[in-house]
Amino acid sequence: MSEALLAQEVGTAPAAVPASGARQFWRRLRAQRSAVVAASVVAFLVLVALAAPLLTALEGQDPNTFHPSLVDSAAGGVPLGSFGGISAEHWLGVEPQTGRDLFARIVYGARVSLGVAVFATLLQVFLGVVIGLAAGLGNRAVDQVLSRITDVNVAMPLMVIALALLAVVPPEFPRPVLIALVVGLINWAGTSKIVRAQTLALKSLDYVSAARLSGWGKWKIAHREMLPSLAAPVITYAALLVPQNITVEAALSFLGVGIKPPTPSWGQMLTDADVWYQAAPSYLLIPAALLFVTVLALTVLGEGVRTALDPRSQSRLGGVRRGLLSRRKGGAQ
Amino acid sequence: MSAGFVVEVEGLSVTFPGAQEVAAVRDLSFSLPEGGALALVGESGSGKSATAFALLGLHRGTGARVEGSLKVAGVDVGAASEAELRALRGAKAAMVFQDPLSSLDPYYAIGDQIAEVLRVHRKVSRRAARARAVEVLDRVGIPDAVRRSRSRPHEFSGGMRQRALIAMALACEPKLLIADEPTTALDVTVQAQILDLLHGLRREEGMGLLLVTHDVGVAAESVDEVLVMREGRAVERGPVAEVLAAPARTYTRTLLEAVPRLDAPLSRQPVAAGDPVLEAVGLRREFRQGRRTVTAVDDVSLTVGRGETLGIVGESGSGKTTLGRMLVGLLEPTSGQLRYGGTEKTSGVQMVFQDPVASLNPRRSIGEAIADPLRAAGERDEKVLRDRVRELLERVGLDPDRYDRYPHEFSGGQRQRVGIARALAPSPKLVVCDEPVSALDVTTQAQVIALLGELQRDLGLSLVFVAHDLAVVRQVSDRIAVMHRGRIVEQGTVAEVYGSPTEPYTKALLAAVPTLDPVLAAVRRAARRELVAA
Amino acid sequence: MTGFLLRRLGGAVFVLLSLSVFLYLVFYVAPGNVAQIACGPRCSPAQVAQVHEQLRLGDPLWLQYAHFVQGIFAGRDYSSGVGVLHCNAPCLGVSYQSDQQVTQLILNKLPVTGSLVIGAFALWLLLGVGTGVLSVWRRGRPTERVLTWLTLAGTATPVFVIGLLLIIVFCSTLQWLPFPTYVPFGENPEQWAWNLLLAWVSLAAIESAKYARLTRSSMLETLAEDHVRTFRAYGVSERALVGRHALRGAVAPVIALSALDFGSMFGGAVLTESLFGLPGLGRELVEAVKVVDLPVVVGMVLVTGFFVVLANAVADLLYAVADRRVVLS
Amino acid sequence: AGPQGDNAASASGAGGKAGAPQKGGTLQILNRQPQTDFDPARLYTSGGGNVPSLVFRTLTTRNRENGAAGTKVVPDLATDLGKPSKDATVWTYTLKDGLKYEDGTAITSADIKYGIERSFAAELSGGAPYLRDWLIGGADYQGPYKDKKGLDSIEVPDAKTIVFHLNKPEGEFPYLATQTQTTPVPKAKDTGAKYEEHPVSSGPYKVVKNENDGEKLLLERNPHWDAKTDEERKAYPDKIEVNSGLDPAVINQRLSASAGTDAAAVTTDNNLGPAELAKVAGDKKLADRVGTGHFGYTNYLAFNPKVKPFDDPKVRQAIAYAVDRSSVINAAGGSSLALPATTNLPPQKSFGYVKYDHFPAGESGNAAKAKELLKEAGHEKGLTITLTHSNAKDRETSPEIATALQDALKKAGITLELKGLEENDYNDTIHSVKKQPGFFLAHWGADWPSGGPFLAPLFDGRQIVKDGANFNYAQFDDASVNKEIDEINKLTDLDAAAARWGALDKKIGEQALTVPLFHPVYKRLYGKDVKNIVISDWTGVLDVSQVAVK
Ligand SMILES: Nc1ncnc2c1ncn2[C@@H]1O[C@H](COP(=O)(O)OP(=O)(O)OP(=O)(O)O)[C@@H](O)[C@H]1O
Ligand SMILES: Nc1ncnc2c1ncn2[C@@H]1O[C@H](COP(=O)(O)OP(=O)(O)OP(=O)(O)O)[C@@H](O)[C@H]1O
Ligand SMILES: [Mg+2]
Ligand SMILES: [Mg+2]
Repeated sequence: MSEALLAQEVGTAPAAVPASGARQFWRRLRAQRSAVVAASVVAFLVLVALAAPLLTALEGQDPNTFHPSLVDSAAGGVPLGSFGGISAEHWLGVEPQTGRDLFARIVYGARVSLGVAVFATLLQVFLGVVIGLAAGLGNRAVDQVLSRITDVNVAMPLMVIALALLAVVPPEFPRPVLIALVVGLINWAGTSKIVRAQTLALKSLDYVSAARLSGWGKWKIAHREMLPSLAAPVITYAALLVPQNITVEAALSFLGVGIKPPTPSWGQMLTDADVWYQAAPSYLLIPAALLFVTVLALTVLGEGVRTALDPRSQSRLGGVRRGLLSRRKGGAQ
Repeated sequence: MSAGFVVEVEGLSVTFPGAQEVAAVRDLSFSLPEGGALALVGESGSGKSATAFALLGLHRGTGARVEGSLKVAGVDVGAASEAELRALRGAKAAMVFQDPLSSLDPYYAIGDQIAEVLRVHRKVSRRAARARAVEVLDRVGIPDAVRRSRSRPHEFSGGMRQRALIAMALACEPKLLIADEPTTALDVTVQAQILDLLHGLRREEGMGLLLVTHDVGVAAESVDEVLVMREGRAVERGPVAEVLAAPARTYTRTLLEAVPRLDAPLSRQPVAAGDPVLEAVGLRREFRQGRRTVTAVDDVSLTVGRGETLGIVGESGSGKTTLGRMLVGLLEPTSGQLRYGGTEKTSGVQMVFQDPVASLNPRRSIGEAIADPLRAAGERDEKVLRDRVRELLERVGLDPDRYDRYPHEFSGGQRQRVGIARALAPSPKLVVCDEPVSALDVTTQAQVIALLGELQRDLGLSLVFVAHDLAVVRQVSDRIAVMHRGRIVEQGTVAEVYGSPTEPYTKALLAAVPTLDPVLAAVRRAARRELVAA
Repeated sequence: MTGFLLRRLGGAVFVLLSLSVFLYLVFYVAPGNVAQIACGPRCSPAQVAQVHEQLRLGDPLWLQYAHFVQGIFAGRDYSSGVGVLHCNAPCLGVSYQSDQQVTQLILNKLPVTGSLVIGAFALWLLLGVGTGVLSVWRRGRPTERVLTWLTLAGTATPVFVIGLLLIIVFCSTLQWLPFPTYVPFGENPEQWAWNLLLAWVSLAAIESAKYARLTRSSMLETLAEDHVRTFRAYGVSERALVGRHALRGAVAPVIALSALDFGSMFGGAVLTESLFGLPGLGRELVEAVKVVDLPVVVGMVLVTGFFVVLANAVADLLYAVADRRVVLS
Repeated sequence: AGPQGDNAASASGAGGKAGAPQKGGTLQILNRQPQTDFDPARLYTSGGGNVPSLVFRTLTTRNRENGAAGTKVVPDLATDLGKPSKDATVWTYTLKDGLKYEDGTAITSADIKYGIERSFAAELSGGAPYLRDWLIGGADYQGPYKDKKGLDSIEVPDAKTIVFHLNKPEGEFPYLATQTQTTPVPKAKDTGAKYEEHPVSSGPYKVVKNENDGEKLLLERNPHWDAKTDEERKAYPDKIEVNSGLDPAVINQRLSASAGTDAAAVTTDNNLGPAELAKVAGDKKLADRVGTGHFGYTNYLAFNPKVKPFDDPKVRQAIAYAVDRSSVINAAGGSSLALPATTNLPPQKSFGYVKYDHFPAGESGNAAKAKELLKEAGHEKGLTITLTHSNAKDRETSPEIATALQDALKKAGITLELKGLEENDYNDTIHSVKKQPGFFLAHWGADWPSGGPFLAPLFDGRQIVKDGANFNYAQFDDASVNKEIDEINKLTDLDAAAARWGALDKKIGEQALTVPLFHPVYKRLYGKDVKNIVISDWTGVLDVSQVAVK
């Protein structure tokens, strides 16, 4: 039952999702200015992450070189100079204590943070979809077993399991991949609940019945008839998961099991920076602001995708904007 | 304009903005005298609802552009302030919506909902408002109104919900009642009851009635005047008897001709049934609902011969769909046997679904949908597939070049044709059509029925035709089975069942069918009252 | 109803057993010499062996697990040195590290975590749903935009950053609030609330955004539904539509999500608990994982898991009460 | 210890609010770690940490004075530092008169013997290994619960006398007698594992409340404690409240705000971090409330020469030359929180510190010299090695230090790969002879301020533990070094011993078995009403038995 409610969270009633070709989708997405801006920001961030070596080469710095001379050793290693040591060489200043270049660490950190969050999300979505579909399509026994497994998954405290698992796996295993794996493996229940509820709803739809009459097997039907309809709620939910996973990585860093130094990540930086809030505010503010922008962009984009996936949105979109205008004009009809 | 009118509309236009602007209503003018009754009729999409909404200013804030002058119960809707509009809505002009299922808030008791509306317009205590709610519920014929006013909508049947909505409309004693397709979602029997209720209310309370409907029969029963609309414009307007008896415009005539009638001459000769393609013996199906068990289909036995059409009629919830789905093997019977021309294996049967929107996957092209059964049968050659699908599309009267189009690019009737093409693709011996035309307007409905007849003749198909509309079933069937509460209560040839029904249930069904003749309608209404009284 | 409760109970037992088996397996392969940690860094091999034996770490995994299950139903005995101490059923074992009974440990920590979660929960529901309602009522206006930004800022900031900033501003700089320590409710309800306030606010700041968004979207969905149109057509004001009819539609999804969050917060508010000096379950749990204190970890995860399962069952019940159309299954 | 004025205090970085200390008030202690072990048998830290020493008196104790004077050992329950036999294998102590527990009963030497025996029980493990290693029969004794007979090597001829029989000469036994294991425990009151909930006090304060396994403690005056028998503990406050389990950043915020009861607050386990130091540096008022302490402690790079390429002294030397101590010190918190180290022994007189720098790397490393040595060792193309470190957030063996080293070694053509282990795994790995990596971050602190407990566990070949926790990471077994250790242990003249330890360290340093990195400096805030701050070089942290809040 709560599955159905979760499905409601991402706002889909399966029967009410008619007509939506890819072209329509793009048109509706483009019609929303906020979504376009958000998409550009996301694209920009991804680009920055991908071009990290290029950007740092442009700046002439790298993320791991220490500059002991740029910090005041006697004062705990606070960066010398104003605004955290911003200069022509160090565009965003340097890290306290080490004097490592902040800009370089930020752009490389984007790689890790976004990479981990996106990979973890993909894993969550993949597992959630497969398990949710299987539960929704399987017979009573399969559904029961999978639903209970989902409950177990929900009841697992992420931090505890992460701590335990991260200790078990040998340190040679690449940390970002491991974190993404752990987060992905422990946190798929939300997606699977949504998918299961959605699948159950879809299963009784006429077009699925029609496909059964045509002679296709269960999985073939799932693949052809259901997956496309599951995309809408799943994509919307995934947009919520990405920012959530970025903060999970930060929290793991806080507990000391995050990304391993010297690899920079935003979560790691935030963790290290929060005590520096008074002595070197820019050290905290820069990654915090970036994280905020990322989350904002992803949320707005997610909202945009959801709106664009909803065929009823066409009139609603036009409606809100024009409705506003007409109200200002004094409500003339 | 004189003061004797509740509605005066002059040059009304409603335009919906969007990628393509839709002019839903264009330059429409009409008026409704106090206590009068006017029907807006026309096919789907002709602008009836848009007009009705405009009367209460419901387009405001949605982006739709409304032009022209609108006066309702003395209020200039175009110029009125929000507060004035709110004072108009419900108090002076009330609206009854099409779908009683979704038009009430599922979370609150019916009585509270009515009381809430009342308290918006009148300064009365909560208790007084509740009392009034009970009063109006009683007025619209809800039995045991005191107790039922505490029920939530889901505890009401469709007909009762529609009555509750009408009760809400009555609460503030408005001058005008706008009913937007108040009966489309209901059975013939319930439909008749609601129409009778509206009729009675109008007479007794002296309200004006604006009835919006695509069913000319419904209009004939309930109003003094009709306004026929097409593509947002008025086509014809006049007293109901005149327009229906002697339509001045061709469009009106087409519309009338498409309405299936119980008294039309039978178009088909009963075919001699060949060997049975389907035999069902003692079918029974139960559903568990919590602790209760619902028997949806109970001990149904039937046979369908080659080339024959078996019509199944019955009111909503009588088990028609459940039976149909069992016949094609989509649903396991709880007990009973099914044989398909000698085998027990489901083979050579297909289904056409009731809802043309829900039966096609919005995300797959129609060509793909039709090709599915062929692919499943093992056909791999893309060219052969394409050719076969094109052939089928042509067969059902669709442009074969629209192979790669998506369902939303088709109208309801066209979609139903796609559904038929899909059912035909694997060359079935038997097709079960579950209310294939109930969602379509009369003109489209007539086309689809004609198509089915034609296909049956050409391909030697057997059909099971499920519907709640007796006139439609009569047109297409050789034999009729009447279902009631999961059982077949009467079975026989068309002539037997319609000519001399033996079961009282069948008789009640037949008496409830609306007629196009207002005079006859009055006679029937009286007859129905007697039936109820008896 | 009885059937529902029985089924839920069965489900809960399955979930909890699976969790404990899973933890036993993971910790079995976890590195770190439990006996050495328990004994101290400079214990001799002989002493470590003694401790090893005392903790019964030499037993095969299945036997250790069997003892654990036995403890839950029948209790267990263990040595305190001077004598034998009995750990009454339900006994979740005895901490390897501190010799404390896990059941007692949990009972000590539960009020703390409970105080944190319940207060934060109330606050984030209030904030989240309130913000959601406000942004729907003022939709399309600047208010909505400001609210959206504020709630997003909440989601985008890790809890340890928000928490520390709140402490610095309100306790250190302005000195409006005491530096948080845990004061039991029974001792001084007023101090209890003042001390927990910032922790509640930090959690609420982060959680409420989700609720604001969920409330908003459910309400918009409801507002687009036919029955709202009915009431609009009957002259009901926008405020009543939003506050009465649309909000009612948001209740169900909010309940469902609350259940998930409420339950998982019992073991998941690790960072908040450590930052605000709250000796709660989450913090203890993390400490226990770090020292491979399996009895404590299993016991606590079972308790937090129990709350998750319980919260979900309660949510389903509530939902059935809220929406009588629903049949419990 | 004699009285001391403010002048002496400020000289060694200690101090506190001006004015003579008065009795009364409540002292607040804000800590990170709860006092989970409050049982004298289970405590490790020398002198029983800080708070426990308010409750537990021991045979001897540390001199509660600022700086170097604080590294002296002085009598506590005993009348003197113990009378050694000629070869220092038998030590005899006599108890002072008038010693009582919190319930008024007299403290006897049998109670001290029982207290020591308890520490051998598996249920009460956790203490330091010396009693086990030094007392005759200690290695096999299983504690009084299993072995009712008791340990024969401790004799109590009468209620006031206790005699220890050692299996080898140990001139430093008076230091060992400072450990809480020599606290008297009345057998009748022993509740085994539960004793820590309410240990019986022999000191100036007794435990009134102990909540949540040592997280919240309330100590009040022990009326039966007689100040005349105790020259060390001042016991100014009437009550002491310990709040622990607090977040480190929050503790420092509280101490710097110093509002309300926090004005009378101190911390015994929470240092100022670099970020906080940066803030304090800009605030004169705050800076005045910082106590600075030096504890005998060294952070270093450890080699295991059994693992290639660290078997080659040239490689070890090259690394010693390449190390950039300034960036390591920055990573550790900057020059105010860490002093560069080139010796194993901490730079304190009591350890016998002798300055040496066998492989001078200068401030920021001598990459050229390192390259040269590598070339000689046959690694002219550079070298790739792995450094094992912990993932603890302690800025000691933590990733921050490792990355600083990584950056420095890069300049010398050494590619350093980092292998971070979770804390347990790390401890397990580096302390196991079988799993020990070739190159890792390590640290060592003195159990008492002398070279013995510092050098012996690390470099005494007989202390290599094959199947348990081993601290001789280099598995260094040199007959001459072993012999010298034995020789020094025989000395009962502690100053003479110190000089020999210093010389020994210098000699061992030549082997390049370690690369000393830094000695930590502890900076801690205290509340604005706190007076009489005493920080000895023995513990490096303010002594709670000395502070006053009135
Ligand atoms: N919100 C809207 N946005 C865009 N187009 C709309 C909207 N509502 C109605 N239309 C279009 O306006 C036209 C008239 O619609 P209207 O609902 O008035 O038809 P109708 O006559 O009531 O049909 P039906 O019998 O199907 O209810 C249709 O073409 C419809 O598609
Ligand atoms: N999946 C199901 N679970 C429980 N009850 C069901 C289910 N399907 C149908 N029913 C019940 O069985 C009865 C017959 O339903 P069915 O859909 O066959 O009626 P119908 O004659 O097709 O009605 P309509 O004209 O409204 O389509 C109804 O009371 C319905 O509530
Ligand atoms: Mg309409
Ligand atoms: Mg049906």
